[in-house]
Amino acid sequence: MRQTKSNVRERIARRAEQEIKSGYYVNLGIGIPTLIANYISEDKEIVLQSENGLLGIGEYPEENEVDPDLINAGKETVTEIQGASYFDSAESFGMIRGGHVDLAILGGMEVSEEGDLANWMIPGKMIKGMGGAMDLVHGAKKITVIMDHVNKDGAPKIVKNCSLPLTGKSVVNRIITDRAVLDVTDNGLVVQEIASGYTLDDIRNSTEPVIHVSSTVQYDAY
Amino acid sequence: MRQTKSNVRERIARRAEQEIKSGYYVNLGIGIPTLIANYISEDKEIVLQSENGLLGIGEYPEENEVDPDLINAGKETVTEIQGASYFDSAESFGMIRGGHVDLAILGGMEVSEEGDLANWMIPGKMIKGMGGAMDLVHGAKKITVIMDHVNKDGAPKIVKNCSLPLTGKSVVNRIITDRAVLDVTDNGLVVQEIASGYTLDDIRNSTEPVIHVSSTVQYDAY
Amino acid sequence: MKKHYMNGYDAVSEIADGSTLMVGGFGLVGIPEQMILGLVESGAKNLTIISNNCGVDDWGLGLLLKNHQIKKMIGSYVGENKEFERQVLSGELEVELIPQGTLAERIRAGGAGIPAFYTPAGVGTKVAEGKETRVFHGKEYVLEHALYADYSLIRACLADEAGNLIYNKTARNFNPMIAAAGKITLAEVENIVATGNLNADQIHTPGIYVQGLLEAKQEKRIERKTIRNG
Amino acid sequence: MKKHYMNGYDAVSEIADGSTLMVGGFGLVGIPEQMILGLVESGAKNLTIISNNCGVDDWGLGLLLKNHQIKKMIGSYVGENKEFERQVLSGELEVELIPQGTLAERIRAGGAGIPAFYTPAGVGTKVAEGKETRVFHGKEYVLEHALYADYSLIRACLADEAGNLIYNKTARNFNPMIAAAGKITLAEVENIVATGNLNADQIHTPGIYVQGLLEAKQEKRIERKTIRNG
Repeated sequence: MRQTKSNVRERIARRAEQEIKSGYYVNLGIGIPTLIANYISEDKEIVLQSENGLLGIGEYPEENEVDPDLINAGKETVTEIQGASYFDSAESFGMIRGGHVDLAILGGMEVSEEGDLANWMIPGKMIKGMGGAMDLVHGAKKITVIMDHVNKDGAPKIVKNCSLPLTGKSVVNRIITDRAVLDVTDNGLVVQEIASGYTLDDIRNSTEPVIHVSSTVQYDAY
Repeated sequence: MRQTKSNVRERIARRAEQEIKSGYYVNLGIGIPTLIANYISEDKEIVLQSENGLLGIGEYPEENEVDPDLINAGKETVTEIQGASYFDSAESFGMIRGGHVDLAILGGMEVSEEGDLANWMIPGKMIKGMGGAMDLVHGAKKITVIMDHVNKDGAPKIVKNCSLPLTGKSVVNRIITDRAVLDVTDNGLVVQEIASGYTLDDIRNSTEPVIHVSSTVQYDAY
Repeated sequence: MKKHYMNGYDAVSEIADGSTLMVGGFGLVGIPEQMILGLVESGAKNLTIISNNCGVDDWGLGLLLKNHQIKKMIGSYVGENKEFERQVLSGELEVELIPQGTLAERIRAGGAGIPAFYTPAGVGTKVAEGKETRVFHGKEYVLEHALYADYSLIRACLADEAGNLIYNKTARNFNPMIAAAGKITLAEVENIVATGNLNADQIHTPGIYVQGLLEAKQEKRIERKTIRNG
Repeated sequence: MKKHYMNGYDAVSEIADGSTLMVGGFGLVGIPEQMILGLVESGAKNLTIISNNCGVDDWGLGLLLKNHQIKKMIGSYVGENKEFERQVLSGELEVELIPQGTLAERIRAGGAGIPAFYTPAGVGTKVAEGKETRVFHGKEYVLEHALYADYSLIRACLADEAGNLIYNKTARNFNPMIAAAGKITLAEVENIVATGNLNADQIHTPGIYVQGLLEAKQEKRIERKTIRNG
């Protein structure tokens, strides 16, 4: 089956949602990670943190609910859930840096076999800034990166060494792509799951570093 | 005129009150400095800071106003003034350390000619702890110490070098005693005022370091 | 939904001998009264206590002291009771005294992922002896390190089921920073309300810092009752 | 009683060329709109601006950019507008990019008398190049320094005459720390009420940090209006 871009995004988002356990406080990065909120199972009790100072992001507002003073870190208008709280940016990053957020799911341009992440700038292109990404990668208890397995030219985005400027060194715990789920371990990259439509060889061929296979690897996993 | 202990305290407190200008945010140390609040002129707009997390200490409560959750740093029940605010201890000392408090008036055991202050422990006696004094001496824009000019044995409390453990080094700006007002300057101690009943020689004889006399020195000043 | 405890003993019964505890409060104001009584009941020993003060002879942390449950006390102003002095002089109790603002900032740093910072308090005194100092903008500062705790015991006025806390007046004091610096934070509160009943702009401690709640009536003993026309 | 200003220009007219300003806000939320317009009017030049973002082409700090009043921008996420890019590439504008949490903490440190602290953000990246790093508990941290400003321009929802401030929702963001880090802090607020009308437990920024107040209606432009059933 040929995957459209939105098919691929949805597949990644649905798989990433499984990382989120009931009771978790989670920070979803700007962009595709934000979409994961749409797939969170209703029987899970999840609190989403927004680094601009909100714990308890709700749905997008109805037209008549829009409050210009209430946005997420992607500057989109949102609502608050019951039990939400607001705080300043120093408190927000204290919360992140201090290890109180259970999971951060971030987008990635490149991830190295040692868990280095590059996701904030491409040399030669206009620098926009790292925002909160460099703090998040050192703060949340678990860092999961979601991204396409290969770039537009078909080249691996999981690499031996990142060529792009780093967001953080040895910070990524898990990588979820449209093709596989891989953990960054002390013994290198370990494939845990392979998405339907792909073989282990497909994953090996589209990943630059050597990959190991978990004894409990699942095929057709998602 | 022979001074009673309470006479002396009142004399010092009334003189210290003159240090407080309208519009000031002031921290009054535990003990005698706290008494200064009783003498603050009603035409001055003053906000008193309490390091346990209150800006805007009011009078002591009436019996029916007592709130056990509302105390000053000396653990006395107090009230709040209109326009008061509460905050946590980190914010409170950020406020102090960050130079936002205009004046702190503290008690002293010894002050050196370089402005070192000792006011928190006497070796051999039980250590109670420094509380907030070591932060206050580095934070408030101006540090005024009030104390008796001599100790119970008649020995100077203004000394060349403190013999007691220090609270802070080179931190005192002004000393107000029952006998005189002295400024700590780069050129040494400068007498600004002499209290009624004392001569310049009295001050010289009861102060260990060399003292200089201000060209605008006032006699019978208070 | 945070875990609810039945009483003070229930809340603290899992705290093992040798644990490091941070305890909120300034004097007797804002202390977790029932959880301290629970610790007396549990008898947990060799505790390291980080708290601004150490209670009085017959209330607050003074009860743990009397019961010989404290091995080391880290605070800024202690010795409000005779037993404290006796245990220090006899070598039963270790004490570490820290300037109050440094104590507050070290606890805040622990909760906020800042391992160390520079502060002016204590420079040139016993407090800075043996510590690294450095000059910034012509003034000398001392390097101080973050404090952490196995358990943080705090007290608030109001909580909701999501663990959000609101404090009353000067009972706030060290509680918000201590809430963030504990691996497990247990909050004793006067009232628990349903989630959604607190204004999100008025929360002092977000629920993310709180693992368990105990609703309990407070005695709120007064150390120094001072009255205007008394 | 804090000083009251008539309008944005009145509030900022004393700000001299070459000043360092901190400006509150995240995106266009919680920015001091009228004081920024006042700066456009005053024409103060060669400004160093410390703010998380730099506005958009036709609003917020983007207006100062367009007017060539900014010499240096210190922020965490900029370049939401074309003019920013053009000025950086042409060398007209200096930029210093800082991780958002480090920016927040450096501003907080400035207001709280902490000259420097260690943080993990940026270790092993361009951000830490040339900076001192140190290992604590087996992890590497980088030394970062406090930020200060000649003027801090912030926005709140409510103020009383004593300068106490209350913010609305995510319009709080950087404003409280910026309030404390400026030599002179000017607050633009939607409403000023008489002293005594705010609950002392609910103040976000105590009046001690605020030197002047401007009551002004806010446009509150929305950058990305996202609607549930849109």
